[in-house]
Amino acid sequence: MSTVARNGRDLRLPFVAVLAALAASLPWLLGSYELHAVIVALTFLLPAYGLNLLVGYTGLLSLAQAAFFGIGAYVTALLAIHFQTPFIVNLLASGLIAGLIAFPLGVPALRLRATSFVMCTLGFVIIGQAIAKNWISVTRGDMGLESIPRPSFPLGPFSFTVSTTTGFYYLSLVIAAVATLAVWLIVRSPAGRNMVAIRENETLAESLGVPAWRYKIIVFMIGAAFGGLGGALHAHYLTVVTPLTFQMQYSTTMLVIVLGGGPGTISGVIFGSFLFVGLSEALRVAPELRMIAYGLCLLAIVFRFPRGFAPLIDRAWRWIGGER
Amino acid sequence: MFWTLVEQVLNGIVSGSVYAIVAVGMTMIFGVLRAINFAHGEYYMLGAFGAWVAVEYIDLPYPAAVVIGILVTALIALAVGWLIMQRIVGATAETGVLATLGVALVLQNAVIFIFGGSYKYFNGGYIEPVTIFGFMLAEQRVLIIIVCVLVFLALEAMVKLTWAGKAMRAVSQNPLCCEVVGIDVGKVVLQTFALGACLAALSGALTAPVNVTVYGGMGEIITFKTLPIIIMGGLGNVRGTFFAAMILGVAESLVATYIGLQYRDTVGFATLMLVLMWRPHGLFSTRARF
Amino acid sequence: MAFHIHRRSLLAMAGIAGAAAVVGPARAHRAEDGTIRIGLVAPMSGPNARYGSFSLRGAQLAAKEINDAGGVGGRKITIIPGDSQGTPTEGVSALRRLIERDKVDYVIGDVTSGVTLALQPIAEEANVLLLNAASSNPTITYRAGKGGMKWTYRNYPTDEVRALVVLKYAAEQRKLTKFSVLSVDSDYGRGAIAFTKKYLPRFNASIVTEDYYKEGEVDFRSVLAKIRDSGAQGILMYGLADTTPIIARQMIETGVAGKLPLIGNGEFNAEVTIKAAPRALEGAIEAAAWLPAWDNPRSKAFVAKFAAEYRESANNHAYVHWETTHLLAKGVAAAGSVDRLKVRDALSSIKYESAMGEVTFDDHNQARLPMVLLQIENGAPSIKGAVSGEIEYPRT
Amino acid sequence: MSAAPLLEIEGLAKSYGAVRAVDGVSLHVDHGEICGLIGPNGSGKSTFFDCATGLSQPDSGKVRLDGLEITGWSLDRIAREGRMLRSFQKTVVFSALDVEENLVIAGQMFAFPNVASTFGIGAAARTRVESLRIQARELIAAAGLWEVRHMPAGNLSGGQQKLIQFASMLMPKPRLILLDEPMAGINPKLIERVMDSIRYANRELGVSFLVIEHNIDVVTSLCARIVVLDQGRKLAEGTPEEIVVDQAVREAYLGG
Repeated sequence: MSTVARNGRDLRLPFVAVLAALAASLPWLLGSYELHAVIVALTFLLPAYGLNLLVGYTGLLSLAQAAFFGIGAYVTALLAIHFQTPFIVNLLASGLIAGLIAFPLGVPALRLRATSFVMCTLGFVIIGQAIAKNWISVTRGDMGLESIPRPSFPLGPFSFTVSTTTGFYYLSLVIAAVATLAVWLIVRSPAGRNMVAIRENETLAESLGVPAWRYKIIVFMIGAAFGGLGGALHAHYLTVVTPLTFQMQYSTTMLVIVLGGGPGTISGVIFGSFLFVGLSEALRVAPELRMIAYGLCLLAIVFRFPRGFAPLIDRAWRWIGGER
Repeated sequence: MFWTLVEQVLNGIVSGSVYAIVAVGMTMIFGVLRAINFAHGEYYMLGAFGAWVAVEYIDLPYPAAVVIGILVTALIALAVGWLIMQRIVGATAETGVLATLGVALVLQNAVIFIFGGSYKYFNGGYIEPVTIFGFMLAEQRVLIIIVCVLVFLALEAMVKLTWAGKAMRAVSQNPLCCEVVGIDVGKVVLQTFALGACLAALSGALTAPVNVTVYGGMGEIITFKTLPIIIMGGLGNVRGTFFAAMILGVAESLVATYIGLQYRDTVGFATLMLVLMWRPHGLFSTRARF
Repeated sequence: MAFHIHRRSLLAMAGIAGAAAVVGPARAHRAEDGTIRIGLVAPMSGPNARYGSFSLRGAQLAAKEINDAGGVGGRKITIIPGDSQGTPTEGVSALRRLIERDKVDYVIGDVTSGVTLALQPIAEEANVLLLNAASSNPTITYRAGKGGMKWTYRNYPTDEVRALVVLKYAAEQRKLTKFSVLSVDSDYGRGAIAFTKKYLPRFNASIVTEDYYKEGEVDFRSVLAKIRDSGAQGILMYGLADTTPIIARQMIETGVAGKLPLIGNGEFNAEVTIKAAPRALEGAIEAAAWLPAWDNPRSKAFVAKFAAEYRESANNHAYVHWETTHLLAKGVAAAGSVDRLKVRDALSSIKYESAMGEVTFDDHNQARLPMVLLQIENGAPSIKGAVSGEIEYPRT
Repeated sequence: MSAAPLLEIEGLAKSYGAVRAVDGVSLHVDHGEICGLIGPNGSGKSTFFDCATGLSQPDSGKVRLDGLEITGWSLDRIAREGRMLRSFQKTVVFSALDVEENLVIAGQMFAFPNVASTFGIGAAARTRVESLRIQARELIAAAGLWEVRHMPAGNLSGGQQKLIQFASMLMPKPRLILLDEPMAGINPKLIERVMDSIRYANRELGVSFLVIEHNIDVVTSLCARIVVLDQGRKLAEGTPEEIVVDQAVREAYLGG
């Protein structure tokens, strides 16, 4: 990289070390409310990652994330309550089942063009809520499923249960870190490159042998699986699941995180998740004006940073790296 | 049995008329902007609220209140259109989604902030029932059906006969060419947007008497009802939207009768999905815009 | 090189500033000005704000009254709102902030049961009193008090007693045995009907059609036409206050009014509702925990004050939050301390004189609330009896 | 060399509503051949291309590739399994991606056996991509694009984009490339370079071509055999010399 103008030593490694140390020591730095907000941000990060694979990498705008979030939450709740399965099983089963359910939904939906596809995915949330409300024998309808146990890990003599906010923070952090690694591997793989090709120009990609349709359905399923994981984590955290989990508001929150943060990048979505959850919490200082201010911030971000914060993060990263 | 069916179809047409007036504005806005307007229901809410303020605070008679509701909405829509919607022209779909979501949040919660979030009772309108062909319905509903038909006739005439209408049609077909031939796209977008918002406001002000209560958050449900209609109607297609709204109204009515009211809100999206599986581009052509 | 150092120190500064920013407020202590801080978790923005708004105004009115009368043992009361938007996630965030940042002493909330269920464990963990005033999900008290969650109290009727009383009156006094259900699609509407079904055989009654409407629904013509032709003798409706006038008006439109009475709960007795559709509400039967027309000076004063203060008429949500705030203040006064544990114990043994009668809490921290059974006669509510009953808790 | 022609199309027909865009056209491309396809605007060349390559499906007719029937296959399957690629007139590159990425993407589906394996993250997958990258760099250097290899392809000139597109299509080591107006809208100086590239690929890499082109000088200089379409039908077929003097062809161009 001799061509790059340098202005100092590469501080990326120390910077990451500081970040990691900060992440590890957060429970000592923050009160439980702030830590809770961080947990929410980490939880929403999972479905946001899934959505990012869809909209940011493959170019499919979807509002279905809340549906898969809800499916994941119900799967984990039902397993935990009826079969007392360990947390890790619930988590993986939620992701898997959400991913599998995405297949029959995705096959007809993905045939549609952009706007119709968006509406179709919106329908999944609304119909999902109707099912949660009316399939009473399984979901208990509006009564909801409560007392979902805290995550526990039966590891022989080392079994432990995560019950405190701090414990949950570390659990979310580990899950989010694993998810980040998984997403990173996906987008760095040849498949990730093909996804970007489909986003950029589907016909051109197909003319080069890329089976766009298969990729789209696979990415839709992966995205749903991430949504399911997030729902499962959230259900164990809140300990209740009600039809309210199938809520448009969750879908739009995730969309705001991805599109506002920086679609097609991992750092942008992480930033977006903390930014928008943080913004929503910070604005609680003025309860009456909160959502008005949130809407105005959203508008400002859309027009000031139309491509999200990814370019900004990229510049900061290079600057820390010592490039001019 | 047969008369039940006839009555339920009529009920469907009544609610379809309400949807149609809101949806046609949204579909026209989509035509020129290529953006789904997630804030469209908020203009319906503004229309109803404007009328409520006129009745409650200024003691105006109902017809004047309707006019006030539309005027207030028009002013707000012009401001929003000038500040925000014009910037969406040519931007990505993502920008449109985020921006309109932001507008929805601001409008909805601004009304809640100013008037309080509680529901208000709407006094006014023509709510006495009349009997037509053996069916009873409120006079106001008859009015809604008539207004709906008039609105669609007027729109058809406008896009065919007036210069402004032709410009709208042109922009919805190809904004780039319009720039070339000297049509001010920004102006057309603003006009169309304001017109669409006013139609939503008209629907809101007209239905307020039969819906009795109005509140700041009432727009959202309308937005979600309208979305499947404009897709089924063929995005940007005025006539298609009319029929799609009627189909949805009737389908909802029949589902409420024969299956259960609790499934009513899923009807729109379920119908939409079935229709799209059968015809991926909607029931009506998207080419025949306006 | 100068820039290099500058850059590094900038990074360090940013790090410290960031840490300080997050640590600072968390370590801040509440101002010891002696006020009693009550958090109120309710939906205050978005579509559900139409319920939260009444709650907040009710609670604030109560706080104002208490403060004007000199406060509780000389201490003033402040209501600190926390917006839940009607979603569990936001509700939990709001509650945690109230506890952690705003250092509230007690919390009242939420309206939505799904949110309240999520709030319970948080309150339990933080040892903060959570006094619910408007959620109907029976699980909330099944698992409160003896059920395990010591810090949850509910000053809101359970629908079991209500459902039984209403059904009994309709069947025995009005000889109605065939019903159509038109309730709100929530734990309240569905729960009340579930309890009703439990008691149907006792009165040889049956349900002929069953429909639930979504919150915010405005079109009932289809379902009312179906009910009209179904052979039902009455409409079982456990609904929302803002929807009752809509349904009532459409009952007139569809020719149901005057033939099938509304039976259940949903502020059938409110003046505005009756005024909207007098013909539809004539003969309606309702079991209400409160009614604006209740002949009690305290209640009358509340209605008048609320209307004067906010330019709108009080509804049930406003009343229960108003009354619950007063109840909580009485609890604090009885405890003689703001200490949460003492106040909790005081609530468990309180005998509170509400506008409707005496309120006490059972061992599940569920209020035994007086309710009245009323019937709309000649456009005005006519009281048919007082109701009170013990709840049958499921054996666990 | 096998007996069957490389590409054999029989009686291809496609209508849009009442318009018969392609009306029973038969055509073949031999192994190692550069075949030209010309015709006036609206003669159905592009529709013919789209139907032959799976972008749209013909109403009737058969498409065979080296004896194997591929009628009804999708665009990506024909490219992947038939190693028959096509270019587009308008969209030629992934504009947001750099030149090297463009070429790597073009090679991926041929280096990996299936979709699942492209999600691979192991050493094997990395090796495959690395060898694609090496191949891409060679082609980039050969195309004279070395200096701009890390620039977004969309920032380059139209001619350079055509070169990238052409290099991309060479990544999978194709048997047959269908070029849709490769010279349209590019600098006359570059025309020679593109023609050289086509000849080079034909001679050294053994790629056969079917070329739609308006520039008659290019076609006559490149192709040994030319097929002329008019109003969806085949009008003439022959060597460049025959076609240039063909009366029907002259009438179609001048009179049409």
